[in-house]
Amino acid sequence: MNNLLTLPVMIPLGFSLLALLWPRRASSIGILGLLATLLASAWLAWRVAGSGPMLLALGGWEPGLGIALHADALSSTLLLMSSVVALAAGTYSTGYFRERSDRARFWPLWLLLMTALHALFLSGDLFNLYVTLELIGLSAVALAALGGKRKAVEAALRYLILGLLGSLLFLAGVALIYAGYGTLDLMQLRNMLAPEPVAWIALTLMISGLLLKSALFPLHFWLPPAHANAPAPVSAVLSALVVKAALYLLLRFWLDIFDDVVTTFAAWLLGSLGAMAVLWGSWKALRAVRLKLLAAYSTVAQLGYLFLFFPLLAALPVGAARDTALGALILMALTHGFAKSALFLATGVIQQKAGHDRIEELGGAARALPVTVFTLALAGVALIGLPPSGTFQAKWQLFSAAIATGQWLWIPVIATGSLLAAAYVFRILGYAFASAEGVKYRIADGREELPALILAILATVLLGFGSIWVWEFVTPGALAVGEVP
Amino acid sequence: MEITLWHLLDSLLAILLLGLAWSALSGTDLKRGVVLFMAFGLLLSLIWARLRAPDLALAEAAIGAGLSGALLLLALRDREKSENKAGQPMSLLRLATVLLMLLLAASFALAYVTAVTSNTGGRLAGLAFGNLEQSGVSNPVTAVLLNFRAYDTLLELAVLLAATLGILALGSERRPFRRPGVLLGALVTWISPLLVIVAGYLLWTGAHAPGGAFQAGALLAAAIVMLRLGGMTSEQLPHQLLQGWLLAGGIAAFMLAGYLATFHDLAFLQYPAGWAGLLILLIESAAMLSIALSLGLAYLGGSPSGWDERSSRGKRS
Amino acid sequence: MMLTQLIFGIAGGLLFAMGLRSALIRESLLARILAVNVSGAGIFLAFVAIAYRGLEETPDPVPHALVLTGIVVAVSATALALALRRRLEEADDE
Amino acid sequence: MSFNSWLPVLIVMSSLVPGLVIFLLREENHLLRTLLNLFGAVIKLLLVGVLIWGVFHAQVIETRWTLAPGLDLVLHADALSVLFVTLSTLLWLLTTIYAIGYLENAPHRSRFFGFFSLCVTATVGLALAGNLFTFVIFYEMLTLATYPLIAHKGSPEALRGARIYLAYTLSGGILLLIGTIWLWNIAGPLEFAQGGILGSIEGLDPIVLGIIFLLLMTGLGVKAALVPLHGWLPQAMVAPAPVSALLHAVAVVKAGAFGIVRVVYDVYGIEFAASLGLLTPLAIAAGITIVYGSLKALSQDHLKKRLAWSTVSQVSYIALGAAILGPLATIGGVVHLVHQGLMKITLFFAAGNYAETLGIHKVSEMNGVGRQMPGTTLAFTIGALGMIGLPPVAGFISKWYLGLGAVEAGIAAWILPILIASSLLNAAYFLPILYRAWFLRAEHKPLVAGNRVKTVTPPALLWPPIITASLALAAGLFAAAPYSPLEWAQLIAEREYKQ
Repeated sequence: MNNLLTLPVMIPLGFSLLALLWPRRASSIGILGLLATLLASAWLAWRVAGSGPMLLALGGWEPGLGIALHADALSSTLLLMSSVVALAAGTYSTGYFRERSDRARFWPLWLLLMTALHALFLSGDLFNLYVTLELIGLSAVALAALGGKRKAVEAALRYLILGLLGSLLFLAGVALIYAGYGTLDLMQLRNMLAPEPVAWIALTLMISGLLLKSALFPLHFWLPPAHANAPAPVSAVLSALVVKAALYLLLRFWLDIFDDVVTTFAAWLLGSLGAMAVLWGSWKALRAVRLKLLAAYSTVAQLGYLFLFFPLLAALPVGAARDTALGALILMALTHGFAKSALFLATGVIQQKAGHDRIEELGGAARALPVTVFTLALAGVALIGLPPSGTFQAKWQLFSAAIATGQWLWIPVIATGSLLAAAYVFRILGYAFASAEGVKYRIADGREELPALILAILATVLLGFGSIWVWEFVTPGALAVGEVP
Repeated sequence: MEITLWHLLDSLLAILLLGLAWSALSGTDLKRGVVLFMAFGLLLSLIWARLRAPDLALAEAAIGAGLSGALLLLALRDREKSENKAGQPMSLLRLATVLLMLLLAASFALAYVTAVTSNTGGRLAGLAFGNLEQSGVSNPVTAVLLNFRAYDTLLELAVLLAATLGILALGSERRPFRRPGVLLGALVTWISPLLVIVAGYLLWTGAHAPGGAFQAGALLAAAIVMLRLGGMTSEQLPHQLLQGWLLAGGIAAFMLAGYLATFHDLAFLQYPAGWAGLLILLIESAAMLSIALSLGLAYLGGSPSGWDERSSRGKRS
Repeated sequence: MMLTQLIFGIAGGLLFAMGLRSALIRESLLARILAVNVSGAGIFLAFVAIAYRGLEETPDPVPHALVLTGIVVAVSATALALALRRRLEEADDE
Repeated sequence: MSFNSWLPVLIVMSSLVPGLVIFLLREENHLLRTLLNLFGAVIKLLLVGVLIWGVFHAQVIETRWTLAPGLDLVLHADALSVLFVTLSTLLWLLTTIYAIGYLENAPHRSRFFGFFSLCVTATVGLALAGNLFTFVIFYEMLTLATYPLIAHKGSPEALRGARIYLAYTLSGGILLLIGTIWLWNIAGPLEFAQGGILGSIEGLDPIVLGIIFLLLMTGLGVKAALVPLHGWLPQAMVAPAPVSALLHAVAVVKAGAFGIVRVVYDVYGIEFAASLGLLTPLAIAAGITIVYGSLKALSQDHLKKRLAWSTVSQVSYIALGAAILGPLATIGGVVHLVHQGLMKITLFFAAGNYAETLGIHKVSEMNGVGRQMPGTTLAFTIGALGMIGLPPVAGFISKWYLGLGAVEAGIAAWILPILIASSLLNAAYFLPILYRAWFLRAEHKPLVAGNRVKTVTPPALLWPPIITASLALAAGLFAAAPYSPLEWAQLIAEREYKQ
């Protein structure tokens, strides 16, 4: 019996109830819950690495009638990442939210968001996925609106409405699938789906819903305001995890469930949109006035890179080369997750200590907040894709795949994107290193600065020198829903 | 297949529904839009009944039309700057959006028709009815909701909780209504207990007949709405700590029941043989209260007085 | 296959698209929230139409359950959206 | 794992670890920082000694760590890497001493020395790189570690210079990256091997190889300051003297030149590259750079600027050596890697001393400095003569072998004129300085020296240039001795031309 599969979902849910019931202990309950979640996720990943994908038929009903939970290399990897990021950002939040009542508001929602993300990563049922998407959407919106600043609330409301539209598009696809194939279970569908109108239209609806949620250019317009106005720890998770959740589903559908349905043309479409996202996002990030806005736009760009993989994966024959590219895609997603959350947390520190996050007025930051500026630099290295960082190995494979498949078109895009990234990262550092007298910074304490630093180190050192582990762990059974004994 | 009177009625209902929706959405007068939307909801619940979905008819009437309507009407009090602008783009663009809309609808319809015509089997119905005995209840919908797909329902309660917490986090409740006239006052005092009784009945009957936690919870929430209209202040709600427990109750019951099974070396949410009926009733009762309170607080529009003191009060409690 | 299924299914598709359009083009937030609800109702209608199996046979309960879940999710989202909107207007006054 | 498989890592770590620790030190923690610096430098020197011994006895000294499917991080010691590692380690020790003296109670010293150590770490890393992938990694790290050093002063022009440097090197880095990946894609793991690896691989399209060669050379040429990719070098002059010294002698410029040597000899293989007709363009580019750099140097009055332009010219001797087929030219180019380093670092140390002691920045102010600062000026003189190529200073050896190589390769017709012309130009821009320094008497001295009556150079600043100068002299005088740079260069050359 694989009830272990329920823990990464149910632990945060249970602790969110506890945090709701004991608001005065919310922070300690929350941290405890996230630690437990991390342990559970690690255990799950360990089991998957050891004995392959896992399956749990909830309620003991055969999948189809009941709902099944799946864990394979891809889902457990993302599970692990989200647990780590959530723990780090959560720890930071205890310093970010000074008011006890703010923490009491924050923690239950935060844990609900984790519940939602993990439920999505593990779910094996189309309609259940819709519910998890809605849970992600609502808890994320509620978190983004915390603090109740007008801009934040406005962004959150638009974010909510667009999120709902995305979910509805997804749900429409689900309805069509159920009408045509009479089941909602991914495992069964994967063997039933055929390239025919019903599947095409249903997939198109679901994919467009997910694209809206993963903010692929030109559907990105909602992301910068929402991510730039939310409280720092929330922005971190929005950028690092929430968009990744939609992307995860995209991958799962594209490469696994709907493998026979998708077309090369569609892959090229996604790739081109990704290319535009890289250029546009990087450019806007370079022009950004505020640090948080820069970070948000760089997310738009970084997501673009991930979509560049789709046409490449479509062109590569199934085999070692394709697995390598897939591993690179996942490695890039992981590195970006860690680096971007580190960037947002560091931004939060600067914003609170300097009282603003206007890039051109960061003078003296390097002297006042050396650790945080160092974190910015490390995260920046990972975002640019310079060694040592997981992104470097990932981009290497991206270039290589583009060359191998003769899709030269992407090479200048990646190169330009990287140079623009370098430009905006060193723009920050340039101002931060500039010596400015009379600038006042408040002292930051460890629980504010360290989480970001740790995340940045994970992105650069761990994933930079340990990148092979990602390939070894992920690629063999990356997409193995339904290949469970 | 022959065209029967039913089909004419169906087409009539469908056209009526579309008309209502269109006029609810296209007008710039929001009050009118909201009222039309409530009418739309009622018509929809009629259609649910026609399509032999009585559980949905109840839920739609209580939640879809009733509570959403109440919330929307209340929301009309908050003026929007953007409202006064006629929210329509210039005609050419407008035409384009209409065409796109039709294209979307057409492609959906195309897929739908092919799907329904090609797949005339019972889909999951057979499985569901086949396992109804083991499910512990005789109302198939309840069986799906609380047994076959209980996990959906669990997460759905989490969605409701997330929304409620979000609302509570946004600020304090709306100002309560001033005491109404005698007539409404009397009405409230008569109706709300009635709603409570009906809710209890719906919950109980949900096991074998249409009804269940959601409909019942919605009715309880309706009772709160009535009382609120009758000038109830949030002091008259249960104590804040009790509110917390009520909100958490539904999910908590679900999780406990779910893990209870795992001790018997069963799968999560797999009810031990013979316990299903009882467990489902317990879960539903807790869920009903959670739903009722959540929706009630949503109607209050914010955290009730004293909600935040929970976190800053001294060691006691 | 029966005509009723088609009638309501197609109507559902129309509602879905109609709501989507208004949600995207309307300025007023309240109108957009209404539109989202209408759009959702359209999909629910399609679901229930799928479940319908004629006057004699009891319909497929699974879509009914899904729609019931969907209705609750929809009302939660609506409530949150309205609360945000209210908060927004208050912030305006500030 | 045996000691030999740890040795390269240890050599890299010996500067990395102190660097990271130094970052954490508080500003006023002067003593501990100095100790860490020197400790790291000395340890590295000792380890390099072991390395030399090992390589001389043809042991396999290699560390390997897989990063991705088909991508290994390889640190490997061969004759060429040993030559460069030794040079950078030795000069790092001296530069560290010099910097400690130079930055007496200047702000941000922890930051400076931290990045300084990282800079050397990257240099040593790319010296020991066992394949092109590893080389690229450290090449990029070098860019990152140098940027803060150039920007160190935080003044607008410092930031500007750093920004320009970054723009050039990162763009070059991308081209290098693309070229490397492309080559990796068609030729598999690009492990450096004497005599090259591409020659033995069947079915490679010569056109593609040509394009890739162009990409690689552009990428490397930026750091090696090949005209027209040299634009950043004069801008980077704003950096503190020790940084300029390191930049010009070992770290950045030399890394580019070293990369060119690696690609030509150990990836393409000189004979194969020649057969593809890739060498002549490279030789032309190098030739142009040599002359152009010298010409620009002539017109500079700012001392460090003049030295910078002379670097542009001098470093291209290395590229030239790599571009001429034949062992003699190889020897000339490779040995110049060391000689130019020794001589140029001497010159920059001296320039720094003039600025520090007498506040002299311009050539026109240097009248009579010989009498005021005899030690420094003596060192400067040796370095300058070496640059011109006068025997017995090391520079002469390089130019001599390059000339012989040109004759051997039968392209003396246009190479020799270049060498002669540049030597004359070198003389033209160095001799006047020496003349002013020694034979003119310093007018308006008080103005220059400020109110300081007696001007002394602290030993930490005085001895490094003297040591490097004498090394440059020794390298020339005892060129035939065992373990001398020339010896190594010959060892390398005969290994490169095995087949």
